[in-house]
Amino acid sequence: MVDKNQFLEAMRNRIGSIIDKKGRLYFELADEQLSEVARYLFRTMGCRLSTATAMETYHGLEVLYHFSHDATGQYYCPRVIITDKNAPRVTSITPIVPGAEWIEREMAELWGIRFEGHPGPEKLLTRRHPGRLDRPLRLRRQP
Amino acid sequence: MGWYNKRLAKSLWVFHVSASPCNNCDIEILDLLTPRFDVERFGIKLVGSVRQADVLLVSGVINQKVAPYIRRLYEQAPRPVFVVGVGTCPTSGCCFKESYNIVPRREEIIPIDLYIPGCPPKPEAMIDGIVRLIGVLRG
Amino acid sequence: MSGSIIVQLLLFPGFLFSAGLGLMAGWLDRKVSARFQYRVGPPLFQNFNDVFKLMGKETILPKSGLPWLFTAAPVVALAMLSVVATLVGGALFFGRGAGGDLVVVIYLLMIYSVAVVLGGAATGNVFSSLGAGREIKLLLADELAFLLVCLVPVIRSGYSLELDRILAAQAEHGVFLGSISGVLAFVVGLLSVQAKMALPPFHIAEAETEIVGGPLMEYGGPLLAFWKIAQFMMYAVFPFLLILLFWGGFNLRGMGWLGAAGKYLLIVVVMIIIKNTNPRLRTDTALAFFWKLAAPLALAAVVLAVLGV
Amino acid sequence: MTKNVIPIGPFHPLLEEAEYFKLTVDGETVTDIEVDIGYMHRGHEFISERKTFTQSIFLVERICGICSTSHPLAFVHAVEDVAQTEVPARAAYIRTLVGELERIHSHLLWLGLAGHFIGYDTLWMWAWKYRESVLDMFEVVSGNRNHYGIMRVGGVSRDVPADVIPGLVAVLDTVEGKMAMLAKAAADDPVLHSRLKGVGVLSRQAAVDACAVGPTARASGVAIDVRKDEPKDAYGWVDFKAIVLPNGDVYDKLVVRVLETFESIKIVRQCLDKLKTEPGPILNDVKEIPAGEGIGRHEAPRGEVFHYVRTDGSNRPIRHKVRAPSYVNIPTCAVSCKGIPLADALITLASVDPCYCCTERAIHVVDRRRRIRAVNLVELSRRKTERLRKEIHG
Repeated sequence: MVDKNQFLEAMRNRIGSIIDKKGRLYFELADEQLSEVARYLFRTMGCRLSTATAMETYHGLEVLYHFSHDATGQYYCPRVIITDKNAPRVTSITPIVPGAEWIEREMAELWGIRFEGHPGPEKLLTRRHPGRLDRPLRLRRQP
Repeated sequence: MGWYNKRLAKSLWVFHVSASPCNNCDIEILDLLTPRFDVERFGIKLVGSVRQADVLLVSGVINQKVAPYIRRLYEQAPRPVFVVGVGTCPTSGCCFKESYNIVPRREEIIPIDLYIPGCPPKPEAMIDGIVRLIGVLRG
Repeated sequence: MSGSIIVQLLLFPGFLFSAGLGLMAGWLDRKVSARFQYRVGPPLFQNFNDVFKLMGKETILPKSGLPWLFTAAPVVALAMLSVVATLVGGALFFGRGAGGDLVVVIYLLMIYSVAVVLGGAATGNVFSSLGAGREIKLLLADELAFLLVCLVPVIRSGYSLELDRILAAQAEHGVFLGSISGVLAFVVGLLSVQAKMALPPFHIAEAETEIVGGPLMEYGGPLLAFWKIAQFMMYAVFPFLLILLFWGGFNLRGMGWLGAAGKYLLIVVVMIIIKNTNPRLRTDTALAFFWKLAAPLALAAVVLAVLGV
Repeated sequence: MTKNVIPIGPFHPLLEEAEYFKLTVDGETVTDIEVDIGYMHRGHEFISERKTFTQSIFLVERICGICSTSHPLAFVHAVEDVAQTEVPARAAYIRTLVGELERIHSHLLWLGLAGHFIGYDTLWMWAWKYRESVLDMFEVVSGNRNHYGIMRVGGVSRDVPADVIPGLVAVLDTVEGKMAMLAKAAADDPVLHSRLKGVGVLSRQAAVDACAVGPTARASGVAIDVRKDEPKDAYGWVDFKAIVLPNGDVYDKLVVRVLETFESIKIVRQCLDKLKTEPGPILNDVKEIPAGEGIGRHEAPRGEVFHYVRTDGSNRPIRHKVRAPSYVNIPTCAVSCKGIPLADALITLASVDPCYCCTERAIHVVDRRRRIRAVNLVELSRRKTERLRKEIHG
């Protein structure tokens, strides 16, 4: 069984600053490292992707993935920070974690983030929607 | 029409329209059919096709995506048809008033004849509402 | 003479009588089902109220599909069942074959099923056509068993197809239900009647939570009322047919009507009990049931009947 | 044979809520399935950022009427995770009690609806008859049948007085007896066996890939249960088993739910026992929520409910993410429904116990011409509540 320290050891070169709380591990990483870390978490450690959260701060957009290691109750949360607010893009992890398909589609339509390499980048909630929802969860909507 | 209205009052067939509710009114509506409340004793029956409905039970705030379908369902129902709004959502919008995806004027989508407020209304309150509808029909 | 035929067809034992009896039997069905489920159930004249209410509703014809077929199907179905009710009832109550025999009855009942199929297919609705398809499959499934079942009383009454002769044979030699082949055929007959009436577990064609009422999905208003009356008439027609074929008909002299009512109610209640204790079968399971189990059993009954057991 | 497209939805008797499944069928065999959601999207995450933490509890309760404990519970867990607050022991027992009562009522609801979906209305009526007793218990514990409003950050809002407990235990005993009867009737019925066994199989690997949770995953042999993996509240102090079955078909999902109900009854009984003696407050006063982020989760009847809250030190969250169990369970249908007959596909769709409101989180008579002389049923209902309370208080 791989525990938190082994994970940190293996991924030392790939991840940035770490917030370590009781049972939750939040860490920043660059977009290029996301696939590798996700593969390690999902395939090697057998984590389950709970969900992903996108959010907007004054500095940019963030995508925060929540991987749950069910055997220990530990959460691993890789965070990707996107500074380009106009054309945000992140690498999709759906090819690695099939369960990420819906949440990535949802983030794409509610936040306007493009997920590169997503197998079915269709809208999730607003297909056949009569109105136009323009990234409703963003703080300041772009014109 | 008096005689016909009495027949209608004794045989209200209900079609359940869920317009983005929180599910709670919906299960309470189903609860009405089950042994403790059993509205079949008033001749009320839940039907699966809107073509056979006399009463449309609308639950939930109507969101923008479902609104055209609700409108179409209302148009498909054979007249005479009554619309009952179940719960606080069709009445006032509940806590979802601020959302970006809600139809602001619900009565433009579907004209509601009778509101049963409550979040969710107790099954007794729903029976009360339906009994009042029957009372109106009987004149 | 022609006047009395019309009276028989419209009033007794045709349309009006069998529809009234059927609506009441339908009420009994709903009431007993409700008691099964710890409920109170509908009031006594509920089905009449339903039908009268439907009569006053707006009629909506489908834009796609064939409106004339859509309208004609329930009328044809109702007419067919009225004729069957007249034939069966004429033999039962007046003891005479009113110009038709068992073959006619079987064919008229088949026309009813065909009307359901056509009415469903006429709408152009996906669910209705699916329902129509399932109705055909179900017809294929139960028809063989039903035909074989009908053969048993024919053989035992000395190869006569006339309804009144079958009755007379039973009055002479005792009811067919008293023999092994009769019991076997009666049980299979009860099940295939369950399928013909689209009652659970064979309500495959109308499965409400799957295909939304199937063929009847697009019907509303008076046309639906016709369908409903036709369906309720089957509550009168099929038990009568079973009583006629296997249970010696009615003896209406003196207190005999009590026995007649008892026979009828017993069959209806057995049907309701089967209905309430079984989930819906899949189409393939129902086919397998009728072809692999019911039909061979009915065939065995036929063989036994030929052997005279 | 030509390929047909069968629209299940947006309004279909199979779905209590508006939803759209596009089934491509070949004859009656389902070859493809496409899910279109969004008919329930109400923008919960958007509204929540405009509400205070206490208001949000009532908002998240209205995500779903069936899981109306799970969402608030997961939300207060998340806020407590930010503030690192401890919950008093008595409050922990009450939370667990309400959470497990909800599981009993939800599983009974599913059992009934599953019966209805396969055309077995008797099972439906029976299951819902006994569900009413559970709702009566809720009425005593929280004052409402649904939407309990009992969770608070740092505890619960309402105590369970010691004198109602014997009445609750008595109701629980009847429910357990009836449940055993119902389980036997459902599990031994040969027609149900033929209808449900081997239908809509979800393999273990498919469940892992789709990140499925709850009974859907546990019926496929994936042993995940938040109550065991990260025991919060009183789950660490009570004795129960997580039910895991290997086959992944609809029948196993049914059995998992039925067995879980018995486990829940066991937990409720232990909680009620503890509540008789456990002293103490029921609410820790939480003065302020510091800036930070927290994750809260709870094992809802359908699986893991996940809430993520990010705060900036003010009285409302700046980001509140909700993930309901059906959100990850519904996509599993795409795997389990392919290549099986339509009749089976529909019960398979229903077997994950889909809850679309969760997925998308997202009395006046108008005609007043005559006065209506009917018995005021609201008044009657109030009287009934009073009566029930008296009966249970003894």
